Amino acid sequence: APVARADIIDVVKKRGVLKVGVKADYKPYGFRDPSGKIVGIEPELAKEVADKLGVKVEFIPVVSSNRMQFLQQGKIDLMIATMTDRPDRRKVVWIVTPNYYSSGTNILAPKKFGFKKWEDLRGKPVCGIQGAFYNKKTGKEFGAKIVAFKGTAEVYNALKAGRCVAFVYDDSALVAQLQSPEWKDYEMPLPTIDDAPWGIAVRHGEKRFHHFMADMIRGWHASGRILELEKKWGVANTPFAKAMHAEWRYFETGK
Amino acid sequence: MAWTPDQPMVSLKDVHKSFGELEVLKGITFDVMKGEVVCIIGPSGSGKSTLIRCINALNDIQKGSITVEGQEVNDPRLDKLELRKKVGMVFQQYNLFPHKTALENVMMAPLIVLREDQQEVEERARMLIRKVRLEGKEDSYPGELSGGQQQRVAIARSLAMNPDVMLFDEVTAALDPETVKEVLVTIRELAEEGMTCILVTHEMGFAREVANHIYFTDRGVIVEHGAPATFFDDAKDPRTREFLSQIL
Amino acid sequence: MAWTPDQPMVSLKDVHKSFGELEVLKGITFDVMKGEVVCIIGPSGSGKSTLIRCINALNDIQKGSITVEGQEVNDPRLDKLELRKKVGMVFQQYNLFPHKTALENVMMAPLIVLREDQQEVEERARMLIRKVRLEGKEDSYPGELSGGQQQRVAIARSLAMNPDVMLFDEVTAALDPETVKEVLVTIRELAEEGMTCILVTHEMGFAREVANHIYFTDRGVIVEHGAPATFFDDAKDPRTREFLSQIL
Amino acid sequence: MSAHRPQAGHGGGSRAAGSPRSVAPARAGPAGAATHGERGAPLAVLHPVRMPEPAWNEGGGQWRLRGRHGLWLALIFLLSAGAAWAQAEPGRASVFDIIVKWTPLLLKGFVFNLAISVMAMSIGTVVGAALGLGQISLNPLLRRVAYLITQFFRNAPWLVLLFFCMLLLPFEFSIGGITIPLPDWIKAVFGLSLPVMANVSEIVRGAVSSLPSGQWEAAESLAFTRRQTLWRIILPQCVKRMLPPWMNLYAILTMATVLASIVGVSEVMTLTGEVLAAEGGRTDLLVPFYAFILLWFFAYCYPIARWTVRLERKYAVKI
Amino acid sequence: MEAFFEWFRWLYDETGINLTFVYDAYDRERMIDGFLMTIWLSLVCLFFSVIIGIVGAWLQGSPLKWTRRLVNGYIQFFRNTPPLVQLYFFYFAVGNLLPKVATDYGGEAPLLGNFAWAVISLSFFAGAFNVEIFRAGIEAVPRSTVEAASALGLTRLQTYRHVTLPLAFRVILPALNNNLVNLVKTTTLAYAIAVPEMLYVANQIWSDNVNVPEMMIFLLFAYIALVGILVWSMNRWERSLKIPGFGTS
Ligand SMILES: Nc1ncnc2c1ncn2[C@@H]1O[C@H](COP(=O)(O)OP(=O)(O)OP(=O)(O)O)[C@@H](O)[C@H]1O
Ligand SMILES: Nc1ncnc2c1ncn2[C@@H]1O[C@H](COP(=O)(O)OP(=O)(O)OP(=O)(O)O)[C@@H](O)[C@H]1O
Ligand SMILES: [Mg+2]
Ligand SMILES: [Mg+2]
Repeated sequence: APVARADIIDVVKKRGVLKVGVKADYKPYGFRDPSGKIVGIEPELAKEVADKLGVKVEFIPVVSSNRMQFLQQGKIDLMIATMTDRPDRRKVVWIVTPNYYSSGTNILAPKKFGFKKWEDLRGKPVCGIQGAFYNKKTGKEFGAKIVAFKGTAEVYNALKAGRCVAFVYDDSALVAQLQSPEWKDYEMPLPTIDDAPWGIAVRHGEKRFHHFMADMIRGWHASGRILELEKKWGVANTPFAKAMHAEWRYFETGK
Repeated sequence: MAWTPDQPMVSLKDVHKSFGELEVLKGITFDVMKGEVVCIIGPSGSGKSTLIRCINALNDIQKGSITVEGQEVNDPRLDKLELRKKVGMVFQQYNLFPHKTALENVMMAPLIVLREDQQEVEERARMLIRKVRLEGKEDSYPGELSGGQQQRVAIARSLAMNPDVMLFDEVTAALDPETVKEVLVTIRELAEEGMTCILVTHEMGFAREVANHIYFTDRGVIVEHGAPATFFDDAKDPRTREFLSQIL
Repeated sequence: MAWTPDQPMVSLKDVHKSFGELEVLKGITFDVMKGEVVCIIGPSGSGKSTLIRCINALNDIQKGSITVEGQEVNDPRLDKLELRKKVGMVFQQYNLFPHKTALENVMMAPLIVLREDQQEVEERARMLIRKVRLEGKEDSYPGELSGGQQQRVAIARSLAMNPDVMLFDEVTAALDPETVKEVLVTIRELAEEGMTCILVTHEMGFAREVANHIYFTDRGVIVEHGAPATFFDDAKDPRTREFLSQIL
Repeated sequence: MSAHRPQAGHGGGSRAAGSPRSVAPARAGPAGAATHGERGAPLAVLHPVRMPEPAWNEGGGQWRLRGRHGLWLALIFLLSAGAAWAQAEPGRASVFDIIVKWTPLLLKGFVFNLAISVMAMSIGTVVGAALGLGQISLNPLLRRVAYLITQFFRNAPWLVLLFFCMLLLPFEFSIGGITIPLPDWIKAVFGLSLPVMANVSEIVRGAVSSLPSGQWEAAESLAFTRRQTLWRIILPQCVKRMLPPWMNLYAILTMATVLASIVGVSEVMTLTGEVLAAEGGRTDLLVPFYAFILLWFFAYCYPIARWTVRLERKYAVKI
Repeated sequence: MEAFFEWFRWLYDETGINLTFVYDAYDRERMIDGFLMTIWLSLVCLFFSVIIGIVGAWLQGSPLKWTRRLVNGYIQFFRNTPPLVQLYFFYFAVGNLLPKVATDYGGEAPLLGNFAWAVISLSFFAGAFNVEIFRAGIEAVPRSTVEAASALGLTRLQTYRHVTLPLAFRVILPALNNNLVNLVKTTTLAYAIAVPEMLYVANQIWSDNVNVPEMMIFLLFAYIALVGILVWSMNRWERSLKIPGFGTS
């Protein structure tokens, strides 16, 4: 049974520090600069939360396999770590609605293969990132042989070397990658699937903080902060962000 | 029942000892008086080493009694440490402590076990090293000494505890004839000073030279015994005669 | 220049051998005729083992000549395998192959080196094992045999190659008197059958019993030699006399 | 009287002295002993070797260290960096520049690896030594328990143990009202010290049982108590024997600290992955970066290995 | 069978203990494949690492200076760098330098795949230790026994094959045993280059299902079982090679 504990907002304010779990290997959403600092879209969002609470922010780097544990344990107070909002995850942590971002799944593949539909991947080696949820779907439904590595650097290397025919990943990251001249012979040919929202998560039972975060997110959408950040970090504005901005601006201001 | 010097120093009565199924000693009885030198000879595997180790309680026995200065060795209540202060043992393989110099090897037991005074112990140790004619080797490590020299350090190490009885187990095996001679001289000097010695040996010449009394064991029993002269030249038992006839 | 039986079987002329700086053999000369049994005695480190190993080309020499059946051993063009088929060697530590049974030890060289027929080899091996009086031990591993038994297996193993000369290096050290006797009997039988034998030993009694001729070496030279009777009772050289006097 | 002592006595003496145990007396079985004339005889086979300790998670091999193997590695690094540089398209930062840019951060991570290794080694050694002494205790229950613990942690993969500590330990705990945080890297230290503990335990047990039993018997017959024998006779001799395998274990542990990357500790491998991501997944960077990391580990572990061999040689002569 | 699987689904619903790889057919298949992959990878690496050990020890006794140096360099490199980084280095660096071959799906891929590279680098890694072990074993065979063989006229190779190696093998079995156990434990690293062995599969499953503790416990027991089997069979082998009356106990 969950032990009754002090409200997290009080704890954070008393402590003076908000501990946020963010990615450190997911450019441009969360990554390191040469000084070792974690920067990117999500750290900026986290910073705003801390500012609003009037405390300092501390970034804890997380990876897919440990981010929910950290939150459960209380090692982090808040998680903004490119996590897709899925029902089974909602059993473990509280995911704040509205969602703050969204991304679909697509592949990066050499143009020469001319992939047209997901089924074209059947029986072929497809690179992925270890722990990504769409690996299972790509393997199970489309019959691809998933070859998953730890980080994107390894995957890009393997893809270029020809060790796999495609890289299945978040479309937003792939779009960014395709802008580099290094990838001019590659394309993102398939229809994006699983356009699934990303969720910011708080610990189970933190009602007040959950409400607080929901307000924050609504504010970001209404003010167009997300779109701004995308531009700042070199990402084309995503349809989700645009739609949310339109919706919430109307809701808040009636325009 | 206090022990008096006219009683046997070491006394064995009907000693039986088995290793699992194998009965190695099958009723050994003999007495050793103070100042006597006794040699035990016999074919390999006849239980000589086992016998000598029982006297020191390194092995326990199943039946019979062994007393040293009237004290029962096989008594479970016996303080083994007390016994071992009275009985010194020298092993065939020397078993010196390789991380200590010759002098330290000799000093160690009196210092640690008897907690005697450092100065006194060192004095006595140097005296003992002179006694076994190893002057100048005090600071050598065992690895730097020849076999005969190591053997003599081992003897000095046992003597440092001022034992009443010394046990020697094939101390001259693996030594060449000249080194055997050196060790022999050392043991003979001990005997002359009145030390009680029990020796196991394969060297008949050695036994003849040094012993007051010789016991011949075979398959766990004493087959024959006697003073060296009668034993070597006038053995009665056919097994003993056969054994002796083999000696070249 | 073919070798004839009236020439020496083994002949050493002014043999010099050094290990680096250390000159171990300083001009050794002697001949051994077919069927002769020769013993080499002397203090430890005097170069006996080295000498015998040179005859088998296990060590090379720096100067002088060694011939076996008229063939120069120290010739770099010599086929060592051919030489070793003619010369058998038995080591002090037996050096049996512990992972093979007694019979397999004896059969190994003929099978692998001479590639003889399995059946024939086995027959001869069993015959040899009988010859060294080890019937019934064919399937025992060396670890299950006593020292004397192991030593006899080692002798049989060498004999299996039908050598013309047998070299024995301190084969009785570390054996007890009875076992020494057994090995002695075996060697004596070999000698009676006309085998040429060269033995290194520490056991004077053994040398006296078995040898036709005895050489005493000290510090790399032959100090004295002669037939056993004259050698033991009438040695001229003071060093020899002193060495013999140490024997108990 | 014994005028010829040194000359003649030497050969036989030093032979026996040099390897007092080289010929282990093998005892014949009961059947052999019963018959007259049959007996165990010394078997001149197989020296008691000091094994290059079994594996990469314990023990010290004694290889001959010659040449400058490190130079080869540096060469590999330079070549790979050079090749990557040659391939690089104009207008992009050169590989060297990128590596230089990130070196301070990576070095911080590497120092972190070393810190983890030192702490895990300290904890593992202290607990492992106690466990090892438990394994040679006279109390059968204690011996059994110590043995089981040792075997369990020796046979479980390091990575799995690491994960276990990450999951089972809380992120903070309180003693008497004071809350002590337990950051990830501390958990990694605990996770790594478990296998270290098991291996140290084995090193202790192995060293003690590698001493000839004659040492115990000699001390016993001089009336030493068991405690005195252990602390004054046995352990002093063992320390020298244990040092090389212990140092080897340390080198292995240092190399194992990269496993912490898998559980998300910000050590050098994790940082390398993050750096590569920050550089936008440039494929030509992978090889130079990993060669660079290899070089660092080599530079740290190789001197330890050399030193281990030197100690091993030194003590091999003494004992 | 189905009822058995369903029980685990029920277990999850009731207690939260989520052993998907029992009741979920897809996960089950993956897990079985991963288990078999671990075994296969271990066996192949065991084989090659022992071969490398034997050959390396033989080469180290070579009279040629450069052969010995090469072997030594090899040993030093593999002993003093982390195996995880080695794997990366081999797979991404050396692997991409190899010539490319056409694949059956129409592309071109480097000659050797991830499994092959896992085998190569893990075998060389464990092999570096095995060389040491074999050399010590060979040195343990006394020169006198080797001399006895040459006095009987055996050539160098015959002596190595019939005397030295069989004897050395018996001495080193405990050490070798230990090394091979470690090799099996180290195959977990192959996950880093996407060889679908047990840890890789477990990692996928716990990412998909958020059941890390269950998977970790399962992994622990699976490895202890595998290692147990290896230790057991090596011990049996050791016993069968035991020479009567020889050895310490
Ligand atoms: N610890 C033991 N366990 C089992 N059997 C043993 C043990 N110690 C000795 N034996 C057996 O007891 C018998 C007597 O051994 P012991 O060492 O006393 O003989 P020994 O007369 O000293 O022979 P040697 O002259 O060869 O030293 C032998 O058969 C031996 O195998
Ligand atoms: N391989 C070697 N390298 C260097 N010196 C050696 C070697 N073999 C023997 N010696 C030295 O050569 C001398 C003669 O040795 P050798 O073994 O021939 O003596 P030995 O007469 O057989 O003595 P023992 O009776 O002790 O067997 C000794 O001083 C020995 O130290
Ligand atoms: Mg004995
Ligand atoms: Mg010799």
